[in-house]
Amino acid sequence: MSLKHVLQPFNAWVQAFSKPYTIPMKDTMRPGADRYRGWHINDVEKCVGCGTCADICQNAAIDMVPVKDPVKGDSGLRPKIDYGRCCWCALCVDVCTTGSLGMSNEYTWVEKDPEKCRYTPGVDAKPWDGSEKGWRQEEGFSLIVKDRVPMPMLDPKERIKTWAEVVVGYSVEEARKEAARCVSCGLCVAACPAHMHIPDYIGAIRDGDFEKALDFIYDNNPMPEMCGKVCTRRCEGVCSVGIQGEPLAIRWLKRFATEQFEDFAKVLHPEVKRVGEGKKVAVVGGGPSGVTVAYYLAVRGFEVTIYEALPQLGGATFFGIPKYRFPMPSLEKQVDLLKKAGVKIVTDHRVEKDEFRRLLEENDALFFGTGLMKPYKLGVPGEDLEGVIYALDLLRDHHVGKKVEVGESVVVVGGGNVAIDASRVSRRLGAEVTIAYRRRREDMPADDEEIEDAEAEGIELVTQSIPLRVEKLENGKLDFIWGPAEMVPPDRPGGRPKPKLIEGVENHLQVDRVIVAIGQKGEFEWMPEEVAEKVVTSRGWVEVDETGMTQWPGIFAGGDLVNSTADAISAIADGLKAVEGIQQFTLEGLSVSKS
Amino acid sequence: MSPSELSLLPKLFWVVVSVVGAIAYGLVIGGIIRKVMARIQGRIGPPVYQPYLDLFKVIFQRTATWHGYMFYLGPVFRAAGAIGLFLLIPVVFGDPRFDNFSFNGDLLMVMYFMFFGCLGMALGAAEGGHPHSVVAITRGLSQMTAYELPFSLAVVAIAAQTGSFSVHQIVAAQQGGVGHWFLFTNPLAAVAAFLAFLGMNMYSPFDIVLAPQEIPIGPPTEYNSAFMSAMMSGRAIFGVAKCVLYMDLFLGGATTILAAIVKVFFIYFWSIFVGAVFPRFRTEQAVRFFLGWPTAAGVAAVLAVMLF
Amino acid sequence: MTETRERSKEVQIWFGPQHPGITGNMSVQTWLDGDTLTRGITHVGYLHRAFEKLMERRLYIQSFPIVCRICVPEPDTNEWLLASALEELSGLDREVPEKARWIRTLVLEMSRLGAMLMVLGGHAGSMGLGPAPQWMIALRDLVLDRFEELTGGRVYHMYIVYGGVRRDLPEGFAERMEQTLKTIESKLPLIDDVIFGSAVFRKRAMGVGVVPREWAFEMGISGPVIRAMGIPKDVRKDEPYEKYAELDFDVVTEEGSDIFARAMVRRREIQQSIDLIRQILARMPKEGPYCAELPNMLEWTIPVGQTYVRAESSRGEMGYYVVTDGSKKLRRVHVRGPSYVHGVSLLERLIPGTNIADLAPLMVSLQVCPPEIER
Amino acid sequence: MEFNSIQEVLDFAVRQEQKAGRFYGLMAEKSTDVVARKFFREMVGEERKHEAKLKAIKSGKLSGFSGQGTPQMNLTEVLGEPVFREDITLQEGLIIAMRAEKDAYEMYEGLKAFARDEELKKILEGLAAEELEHKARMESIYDQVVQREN
Repeated sequence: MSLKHVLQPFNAWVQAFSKPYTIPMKDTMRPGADRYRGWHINDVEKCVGCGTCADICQNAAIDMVPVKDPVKGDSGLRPKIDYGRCCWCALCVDVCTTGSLGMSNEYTWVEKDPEKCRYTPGVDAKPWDGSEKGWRQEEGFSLIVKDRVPMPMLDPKERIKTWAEVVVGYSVEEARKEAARCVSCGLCVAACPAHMHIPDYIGAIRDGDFEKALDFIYDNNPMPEMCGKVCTRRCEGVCSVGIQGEPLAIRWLKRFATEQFEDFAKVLHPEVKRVGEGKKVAVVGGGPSGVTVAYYLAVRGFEVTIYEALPQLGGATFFGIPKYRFPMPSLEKQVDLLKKAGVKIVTDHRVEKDEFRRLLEENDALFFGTGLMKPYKLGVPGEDLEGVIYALDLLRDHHVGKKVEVGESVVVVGGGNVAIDASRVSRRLGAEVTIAYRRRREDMPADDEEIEDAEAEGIELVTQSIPLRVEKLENGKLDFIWGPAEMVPPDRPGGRPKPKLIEGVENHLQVDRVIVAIGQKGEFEWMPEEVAEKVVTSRGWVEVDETGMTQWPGIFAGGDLVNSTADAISAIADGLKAVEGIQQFTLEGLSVSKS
Repeated sequence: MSPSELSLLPKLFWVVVSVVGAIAYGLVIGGIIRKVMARIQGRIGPPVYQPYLDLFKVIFQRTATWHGYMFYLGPVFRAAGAIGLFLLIPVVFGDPRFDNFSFNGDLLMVMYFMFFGCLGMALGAAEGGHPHSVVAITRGLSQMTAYELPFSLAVVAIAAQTGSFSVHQIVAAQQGGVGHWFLFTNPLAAVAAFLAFLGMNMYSPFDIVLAPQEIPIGPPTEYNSAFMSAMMSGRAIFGVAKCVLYMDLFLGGATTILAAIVKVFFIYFWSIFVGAVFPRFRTEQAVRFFLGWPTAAGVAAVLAVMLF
Repeated sequence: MTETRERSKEVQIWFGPQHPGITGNMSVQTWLDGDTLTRGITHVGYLHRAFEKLMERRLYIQSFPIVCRICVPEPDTNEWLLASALEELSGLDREVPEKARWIRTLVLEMSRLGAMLMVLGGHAGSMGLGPAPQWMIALRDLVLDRFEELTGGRVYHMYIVYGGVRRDLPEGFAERMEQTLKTIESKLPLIDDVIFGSAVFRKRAMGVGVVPREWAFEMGISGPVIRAMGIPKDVRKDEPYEKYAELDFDVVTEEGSDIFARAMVRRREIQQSIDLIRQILARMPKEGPYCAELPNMLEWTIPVGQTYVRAESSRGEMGYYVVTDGSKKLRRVHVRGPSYVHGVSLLERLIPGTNIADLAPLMVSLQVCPPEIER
Repeated sequence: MEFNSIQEVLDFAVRQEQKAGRFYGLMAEKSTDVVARKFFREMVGEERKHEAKLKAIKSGKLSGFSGQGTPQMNLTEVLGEPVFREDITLQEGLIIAMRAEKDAYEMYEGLKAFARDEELKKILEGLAAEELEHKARMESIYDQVVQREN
């Protein structure tokens, strides 16, 4: 024990005269670091309630609780965080698809009531709401993959020369890579009219089990290859991955799954339940809704017959959709399965009034989904001139193999998918095409992708143009006269803005054909008076209850006639609804609405 | 003025006052020490009145254990020993109010009382049955026997120098200036006694009784509530009493309360000054320490008095 | 009969789990004869959270907030080990950017610094010394401040993740880090005075808790314990990972193999870490990504495989044995922490003949981290 | 035509609505298209509602007209002038209805010029605005039903 070692420690007393390390109690409100992981904040307006945060939370500290009514693409749920479990790892923030979730740099929170330590950030007001600092998502680090695997497509210059499919389709690697981007939030399921099992089949594709994927797909869609190619894909519109990145290519993945198999019957083994044995159902109209009803009733043991006026089933998807989007073999594949499921198919047969009455007698239930087969007219002077044709007629004639002439230049009036299809078909027939649309580009009901494809193919778009009249010129061409429009706000919030004609200006367009595609309507001439009187509304639609049944007990309806969106997937959804309704009606003899 | 000048009742009154004052001051010293300790450790530390808060907190707590009467008498013995010790030493020399019960030969009694408190504590804590208490007590008694030796030698040296075992007379012998203090007139005895004081006050490196890292707090492990408060106030008054004794023995006593307060504080602070910067000795190291240099100094002091 | 009499002399004492001298949430059951321990048994299980099992029920990304809890004072080694094991098995290691590797090395070294500061304080604290441990904790807090601004958390950083790290260095980080290092360095001489220059500390630490050299490899001892025997064993040198191969440092060794030598190794490694952090910050690339492009973490699968990765933590060699089965979850993780060797096998062998007062300093010097034992 | 009192104007308006109602009723009877028929029937009901409203105003139960400032789309001006046939369609029916409302509006606007009394003028203005709103509604329906994709 040397003296040095006895004395040296006394140096410690030096510290007694320096500033202490600790800070007084009143200073404990030291702010956290700029990216401190403190209490959560959530921008509830930005949040869509996808639940990815709850999925990734390894402590299960996050519950998704309902806080508002779901709107489009929003589950109405918001994360509620239990701070008894939270470990402040901030994975929830990093995985957040919208970037709405963040963490404040708040250290302390004192609360007497332990229940309050479970709160919904952004809904339950807290002092740190709106905190500028704290942990946020940052460029360069993402737990989800934001970029989509690009879909190979034909070059626009090439594709206008041919009727070949524009979209080439994913390879197995590409599809599995794309499928692996899914976060399984399920917002798409809610958005899909048919509520297809999207995360499930995407998961099966990701795992490489394509049979299982097809099984999931066929559970509630008997025309998946059609949907995989031409669906309006509302699912992708709400896809949570698409909020900050590109949405999952849900449609292409479905397409991929269906394209893996030549014959669906070989892989699908729907369990035929004999619940409907002995019950007969007639289906009038072989469109998507009719096919849906027929297929799912058939696999439940019902005896189903489809009556179709055209030579092929498929309805609008057969005669309306051009082959470069939806080739015939794809349709035939699906119809084949229908036949193998035991559905009797009568094509080229238009049901008329008396036969309808007879079918009503002979069958336990009747479903009709005859669609919107007739075009609405332009309603302007000169419409009856030769050369003014209707897009529906053009497409139908083209698909059943009739020769169609469009001349060198055409103007297509309308902005829906029908208008785009007619334009692109005309383009492939060799015409210069102009689309005249009354509203703005962003208001067009057609798919964005379709519009872009059309423009890529050299189709000109003239928006805010109101057709005034059509005149015949001396050189045999038509003079399409239109006036410019200004936009006035819609009547109700969320409605379409209205175009209003600016009077006094007239523009002229010389064309060979004016193709009208402003809208379609149903026709009811084939229907017995007494039935039509009961089921048809004053707007030309058919009203059904939640089981798909019309005012006439035993008659069910679906498809474009019934729903307001007029797309194939909604028709399939109608069909699914009617399947349940018909089963209930025929087996239990009652309907929900009447009970 | 002599002690006999006050009749019994006023005397009792002043005794109570001085005991309460000693406890209060002991607690304040405790608070100051905690604050100083905190500063050397780089902390702000608790407020000076923190020991009061602690004391009142434990007073109002209830106990739910039962370890036998002896166990609960432990703190009482300790407090009694401390108070007994305190009452035998004159706090303010020449003031009948704070003269306490000093009498001829009281120094022997003082030595006894210093031991008494610890023994009582030992008996009580052992009754608790907690092995930590037992270990702590064996350690404490070993250390106590060790530091008793230099302390006793120092006391003997001083008694021999004064020719009396009365604290009163020892104080009286030192009056007349700083130079008359035994601290300076008998430095060897002072060294022995002040080194022994380190062990007596049980701060590092001699805190082997409490030794939180080894035998968590030792005897107080099992004590709680009012017993804890008895221990705390006992410790407060014991600390003050020891310092008063040292003051009387080596620093010439005190003639005013203020002088007593200042001197007591500095004597107490001595153990902190050392304790704050050293780790703890092991038991046998502590024993060996006291039997080394301090004892040698004590023996030297006695020899010096004998010889010169 | 004799044995019974021998036994009756013994007092059984539980050291922990609620004990200020224990190095964490474990306990040692000891038998005391006088002041000397005759034997001891390490008991664990007081904070058993089944980390390894938990991970088998979690996605890969969900496992990563778990591993940091295997060692509270030094979580980053665990994060790095799991990340690097899974990167190796998934092939993601080829995509870890240069900058991420530098930041990871920085974080590992910072965490070593923090842990060393704390444990050196523990050395003195376990012997009842007041000031130095408090200063060390305060200095460690300065390191934690840097961690806070870098990783967003003070203690559980959850920062090193598959493919890189979670965030870039904040603006002006290097300057503030340098400031912190300077503060720590300025305090070190005082700490030397109070700990290594203290007569009592030397008396207590020298020649106490000697681990015989022949046990070194027989028991798989690592870290400061083995380096205090004079054996230069350090994973950072023996099998360099991340950027350690490019850094300039020597393995610290001391002779004596007692508590004092181990404390001295730690003291010198504090200086070593400070130097390393300076080197890293000087060579850190300014630009570039800090994390590879990650796959969708909710669905990430890793092909079948198994690997063992190791790293030098402040306590010694940490290793992770990881098995994947091609699914979204880990098949098996085995955490090889130095604490099992040090806190169970070695400690139980060292206890007989130890003074009860030396048990706490001994445990601290072995640097036992109980969660590592009961993963 | 000249009016002397508000009561007279309102009586006239009621008669106009009744006339319109009879007109739609006739068309509903004669048309063969089920949708058009239903639409005309609906229009009969609409006109009855208008009639009731006017009567309520007349008897003082309602204080005034509503529907000022509905944005106009001016569809009526663009579209052709269909005539009634037995197989009239909903589209043509809507155009006819739009035109009828427009005619009514123009009539009240015209009458306003003759009105000397401020009170009368106000009533006629209200009636005109009401008809204009009906027209806008018809146009809205047309826009939603017929021009769904335009």
